[in-house]
Amino acid sequence: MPDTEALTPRSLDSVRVRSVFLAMLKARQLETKLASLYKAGKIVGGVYLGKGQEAVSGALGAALDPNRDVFAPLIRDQAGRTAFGEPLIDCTRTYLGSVRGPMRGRDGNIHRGRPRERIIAMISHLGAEVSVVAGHLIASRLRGELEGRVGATCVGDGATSTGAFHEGINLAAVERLPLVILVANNQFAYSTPNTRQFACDRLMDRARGYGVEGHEVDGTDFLAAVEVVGGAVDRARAGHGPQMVVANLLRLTGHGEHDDARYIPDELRTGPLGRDCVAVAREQIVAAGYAAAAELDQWQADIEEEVQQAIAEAQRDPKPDPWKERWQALSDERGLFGGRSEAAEPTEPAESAP
Amino acid sequence: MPDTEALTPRSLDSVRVRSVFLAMLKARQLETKLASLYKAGKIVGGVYLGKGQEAVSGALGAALDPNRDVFAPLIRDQAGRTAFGEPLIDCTRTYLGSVRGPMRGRDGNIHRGRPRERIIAMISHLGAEVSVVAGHLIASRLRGELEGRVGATCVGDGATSTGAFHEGINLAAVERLPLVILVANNQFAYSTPNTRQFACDRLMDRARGYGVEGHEVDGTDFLAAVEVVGGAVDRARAGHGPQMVVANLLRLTGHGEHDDARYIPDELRTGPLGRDCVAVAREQIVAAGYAAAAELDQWQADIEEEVQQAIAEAQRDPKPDPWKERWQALSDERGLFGGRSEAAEPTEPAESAP
Amino acid sequence: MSVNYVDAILAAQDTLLREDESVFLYGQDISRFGGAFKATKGLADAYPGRVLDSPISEDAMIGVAVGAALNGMRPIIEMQFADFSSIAFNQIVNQAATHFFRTGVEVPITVRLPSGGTPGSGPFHSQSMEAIYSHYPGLVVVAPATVSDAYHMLIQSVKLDDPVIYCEHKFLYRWLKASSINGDGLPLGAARITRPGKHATIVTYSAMVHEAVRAAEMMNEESGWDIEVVDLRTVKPLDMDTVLASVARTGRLLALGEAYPWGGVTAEVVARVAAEGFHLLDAPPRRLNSRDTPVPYYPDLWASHRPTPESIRVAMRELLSF
Amino acid sequence: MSVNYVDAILAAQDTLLREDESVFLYGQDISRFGGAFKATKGLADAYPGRVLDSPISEDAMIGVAVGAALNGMRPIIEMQFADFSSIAFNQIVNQAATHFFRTGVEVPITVRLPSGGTPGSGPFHSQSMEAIYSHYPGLVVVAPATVSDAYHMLIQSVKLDDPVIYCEHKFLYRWLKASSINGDGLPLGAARITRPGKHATIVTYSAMVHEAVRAAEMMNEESGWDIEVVDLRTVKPLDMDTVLASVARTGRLLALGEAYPWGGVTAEVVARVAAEGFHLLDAPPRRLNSRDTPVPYYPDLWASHRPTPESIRVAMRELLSF
Ligand SMILES: Cc1ncc(C[n+]2csc(CCOP(=O)(O)OP(=O)(O)O)c2C)c(N)n1
Ligand SMILES: Cc1ncc(C[n+]2csc(CCOP(=O)(O)OP(=O)(O)O)c2C)c(N)n1
Ligand SMILES: [Mg+2]
Ligand SMILES: [Mg+2]
Repeated sequence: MPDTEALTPRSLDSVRVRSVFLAMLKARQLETKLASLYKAGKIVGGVYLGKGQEAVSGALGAALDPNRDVFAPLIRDQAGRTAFGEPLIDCTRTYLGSVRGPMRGRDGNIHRGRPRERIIAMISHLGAEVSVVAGHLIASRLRGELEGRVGATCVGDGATSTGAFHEGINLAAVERLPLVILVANNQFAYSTPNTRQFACDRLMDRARGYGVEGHEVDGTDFLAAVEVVGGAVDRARAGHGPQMVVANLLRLTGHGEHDDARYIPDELRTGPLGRDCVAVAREQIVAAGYAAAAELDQWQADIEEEVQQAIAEAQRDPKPDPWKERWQALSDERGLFGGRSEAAEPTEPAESAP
Repeated sequence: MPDTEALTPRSLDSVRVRSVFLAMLKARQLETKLASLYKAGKIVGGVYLGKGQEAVSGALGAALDPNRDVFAPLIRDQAGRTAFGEPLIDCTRTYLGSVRGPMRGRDGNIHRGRPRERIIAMISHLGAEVSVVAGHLIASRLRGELEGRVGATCVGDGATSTGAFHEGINLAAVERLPLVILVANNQFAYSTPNTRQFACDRLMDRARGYGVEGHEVDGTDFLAAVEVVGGAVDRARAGHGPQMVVANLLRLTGHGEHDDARYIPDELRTGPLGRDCVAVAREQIVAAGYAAAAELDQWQADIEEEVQQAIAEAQRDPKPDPWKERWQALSDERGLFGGRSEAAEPTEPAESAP
Repeated sequence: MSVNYVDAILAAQDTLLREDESVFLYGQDISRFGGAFKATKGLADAYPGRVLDSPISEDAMIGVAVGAALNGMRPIIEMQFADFSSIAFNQIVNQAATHFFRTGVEVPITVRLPSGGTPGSGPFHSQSMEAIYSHYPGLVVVAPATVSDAYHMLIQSVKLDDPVIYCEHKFLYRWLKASSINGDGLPLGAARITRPGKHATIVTYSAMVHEAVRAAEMMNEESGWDIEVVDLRTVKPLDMDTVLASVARTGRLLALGEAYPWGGVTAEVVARVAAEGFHLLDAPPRRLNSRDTPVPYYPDLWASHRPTPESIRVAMRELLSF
Repeated sequence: MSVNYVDAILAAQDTLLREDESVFLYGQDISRFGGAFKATKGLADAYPGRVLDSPISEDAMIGVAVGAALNGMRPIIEMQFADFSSIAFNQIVNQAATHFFRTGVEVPITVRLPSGGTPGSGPFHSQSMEAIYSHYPGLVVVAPATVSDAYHMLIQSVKLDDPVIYCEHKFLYRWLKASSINGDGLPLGAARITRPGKHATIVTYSAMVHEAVRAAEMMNEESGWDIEVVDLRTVKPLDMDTVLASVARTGRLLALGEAYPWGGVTAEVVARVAAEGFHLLDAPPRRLNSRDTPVPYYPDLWASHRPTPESIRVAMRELLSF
């Protein structure tokens, strides 16, 4: 099995290209606001952005089918989440602690999901979602429903050093699952550069060792990202087993917004990996005629509105009240005690995704 | 870095060849007796043999320098231990629970070592020793004593699926440590065949993904084993970073002596992997003139004696007495409580290795 | 015909697989081989494709279970030994246990832990990890002591919508036999009075129930003491009603367990009785656990590392003489 | 000039690196970056080659520490957050903790766990794991509550020949300041009476010492109660002499902790006082822990998930009214 299975070159579907870019714009806009809210002290804990990684993340989210695929986004996947269909307000509600958000103030920032709608709610421990997505797919297979479905998750360069990543991808390969793992190699794990994280020439070299197909892409090159990531999803869906996509790029902000990322050398920032994929995308889209510049400007304006509304609404939302909270980690305590405890879950129902 | 860096072909050193074979014979003989003792109910818990794996294991132990290298043998490394210098009686004492053994009855069978003499005492959890050996080497480097030293450990095909293995080898690669990892691919992990353990064509393909040099060898071919394993140790010692050696072979017995290994198909047993490396070695040695058949017969007789003595002595040894045991998991409780507890460790000192 | 403890576990899994299509089994060597202890023997043939061998990847095994549970299944994971669940610790306590609280979505997985010591099993094949998992919110932890409980509690565990850590005792696997599997209708979470008595209460669980009963019988024969033995069955959550009612009758408590002495079930039981039933106690409550060292290999050491009928009687005599 | 809690940790590591060549530091982002909390700031430059960045491999990080310790070193491992030590759980409890008992050879490693909650840190960056590690034989577990203890206990931990789990509280890092680092000569394993009193004893540790003192001061002002606060400092082994002496004076005990309620330090303290000091108690001993759920993200939820001066006062009033 070749590492660099050439993806059938094809002219990219215009709907796909546009939908990826739309998600990227929304993510960028939303995250810019989140950063401001953090600086203004309106968000506590931390804010983690995907700035610079929108192209590959969005390309993945857009290639998935929200009606049947399962997706475990990670730290820097606002674009992928949006493309997959997570409403923006899930993000703002989670950051701001609204009881109407999917996490109801119990968990925050990027630790959100809608498991019933097949968006896995990540835990912090890196690498841990790979096997969860594998299990989700195994369940579909056991029911005879796997055909045509795909699971996807994202990790960073740093997360490839975790045992969880290794166990998960190896297991997925053994089971030959339609799992796409997008490795966003942004050159750093927090402050730690690739040189202190792994010693192989290219992370893509791992693919052969797992017996999965591997693909490498310049994550700053929008059209390439859409093509390569989309192609990997197609191959997984077509039954070629797990796909590992390594995207080379740079995080264009700190690890979190508390971090000035001074450890990233200027040469990198000003080099090819430092290109802003959103700017590149805009140029490529206009140049290739997927959309006119004026249309994109209009998108930008519409998004501004949408983002503003997602923030305003989440800010107005009720926040959790410790006195009303059901302090209960088990769902089934009723069953367990034959009715001794009777509280129902949740107190204030989260709104469901459209 | 090429995966299959060709090892400089050389005529094998006769002293090395003979020492490997001697260790193999001792291991085979000792383990045969252990199996009998187990069947006779004289050993409780379990007996785990290296039958069929003696060539690669012995080749590794003999290539290491017991005066400076560190070795973490695993389940099936009686030959490697013996070649490295672990006295046979450490084995019998540990299996029989003698207080004079290095584990003093506190741990058993293959869970033994002499950490002060750089034989790591494995825990059961597979993969866990890789990083321990790495840490040992890092300590030598910190003191400026790493030059010329090597660390080595063994794992099975099954252990390559552990997160611990992955984290350990990756870290060793990042630190470019002189670590040799011998993967004895005996086709099964307990009853689980390779097909349910990994999906790559060859485990050796992992080496490139870690950025380490990889070598593959037919573990039933004695001379090849001595050459390839010895060559990997030489390359590690010479500063070429971690070396991963994958040896293909078959376990010629059960997982433990309780296991009849019926799950191993006859084709495998009677095929090339089913060859007995001890028989192959004998033929090769005689054919190449490293030793005459009569001399080897004499070795066999001498070993019989030595093994018998190691068993007899361990059987005569005092066994642990719960009433005399120091039930204390901390070494330093005295320091911690300013002298409140005063027991010294150990009650009955283990004899030290020659 | 008799049925032993491990047969009951096998039978429960058979029942579950037969009656519920969402049940499947995942673990090392559990398929054709039938598992290290034969607790899944024959199931791979009876339920093709639903009993899967995993790689040696405990962390991923629990990840798989969680993912499958989120997709409508009720997986049972066999750890080859409880001790190896240390590798899956993160997925159990952080992924599975927190999920319902965080998202409102249940994770109905059952993790079978072959627990406890046997002669010669040594430091890494003998551990009792119930205290570790009980500490974490979001897990139910059970530890059946009888053949029938082994059966019913496994079925109940799998039916529960929360993650359950099912601690099965290896020493009981073949040693403990019953003429048949009976039900007494007790739900998970309810303790049982295994041996009624009036002079003192031993609260315990799993294999130690049998050592406690043996000690109680001996003390009855030797000196007429009548000791009540309470089998907790579920260690998290604890059935304090039954425990307190027993202590109310006897006035004396020994909390007994095979796990390490610091913290754990005996500490929780004594602390809760002291707090909630202080006035019921006629004597200081006592605890008896294993020694505070790893579990030793050599059978004589092992046997006196854990509580024995003898050490239980010593503790009880001191308790009764107060 | 004042020195805060995290400065003290930095200073202790500086002292250790300066005075002992066998000390080195290993952890994620601890080298030039100085660590997520800046607890190693400047050390990489001051001690070239002795402060090493690790990959994101907690299991291997502890393996490295054990291997290095077996080869004569005294490594200090920084976990980025205590919560991530769940990945290293196996290496800590099975490799490091068992080694001395099994082989007679010491493993002098120190694992620094940035522990406890802060507003907005959520379920996976807030955990208190002292109960988990204390359960296992072979580990020493400490949890300093003061700036000076943070300094001295880290130095003592690294000097100890056994593996030490050093739980440092993130909330105290910059919030807790002292004018300078003082020593009171207390060894590891000894508790301290932080606030002498006569009506009741609060036994606690780490950040909760400060909440207990605050509650005690309030109760003194409000109604003249004089509450003694005992800071355990070391949670395994426990200094029961100091605890029992305090309970002997006051007759009343509240065990207080920020960790999850099932098992843990408060259970062990109450169980041991009930067993060893039953006659000293004038009222049922009480416990106050966090709620039995994961630690929530939203600051208001977080604040009432852990004990507060208010909830401590409620518990104390009930204790005193008995
Ligand atoms: C197991 C584990 N260890 C440590 C951390 C703390 N941590 C959070 S993000 C991060 C860096 C992640 O780097 P990478 O995987 O490259 O992703 P990136 O942040 O660059 O997108 C670290 C160390 C964690 N979340 N999980
Ligand atoms: C982490 C872990 N999980 C499970 C086990 C139980 N176990 C002991 S040996 C073994 C099979 C090992 O297979 P392999 O690594 O191929 O070595 P081999 O026995 O074939 O030499 C298993 C599953 C273990 N020791 N450690
Ligand atoms: Mg990164
Ligand atoms: Mg094998």
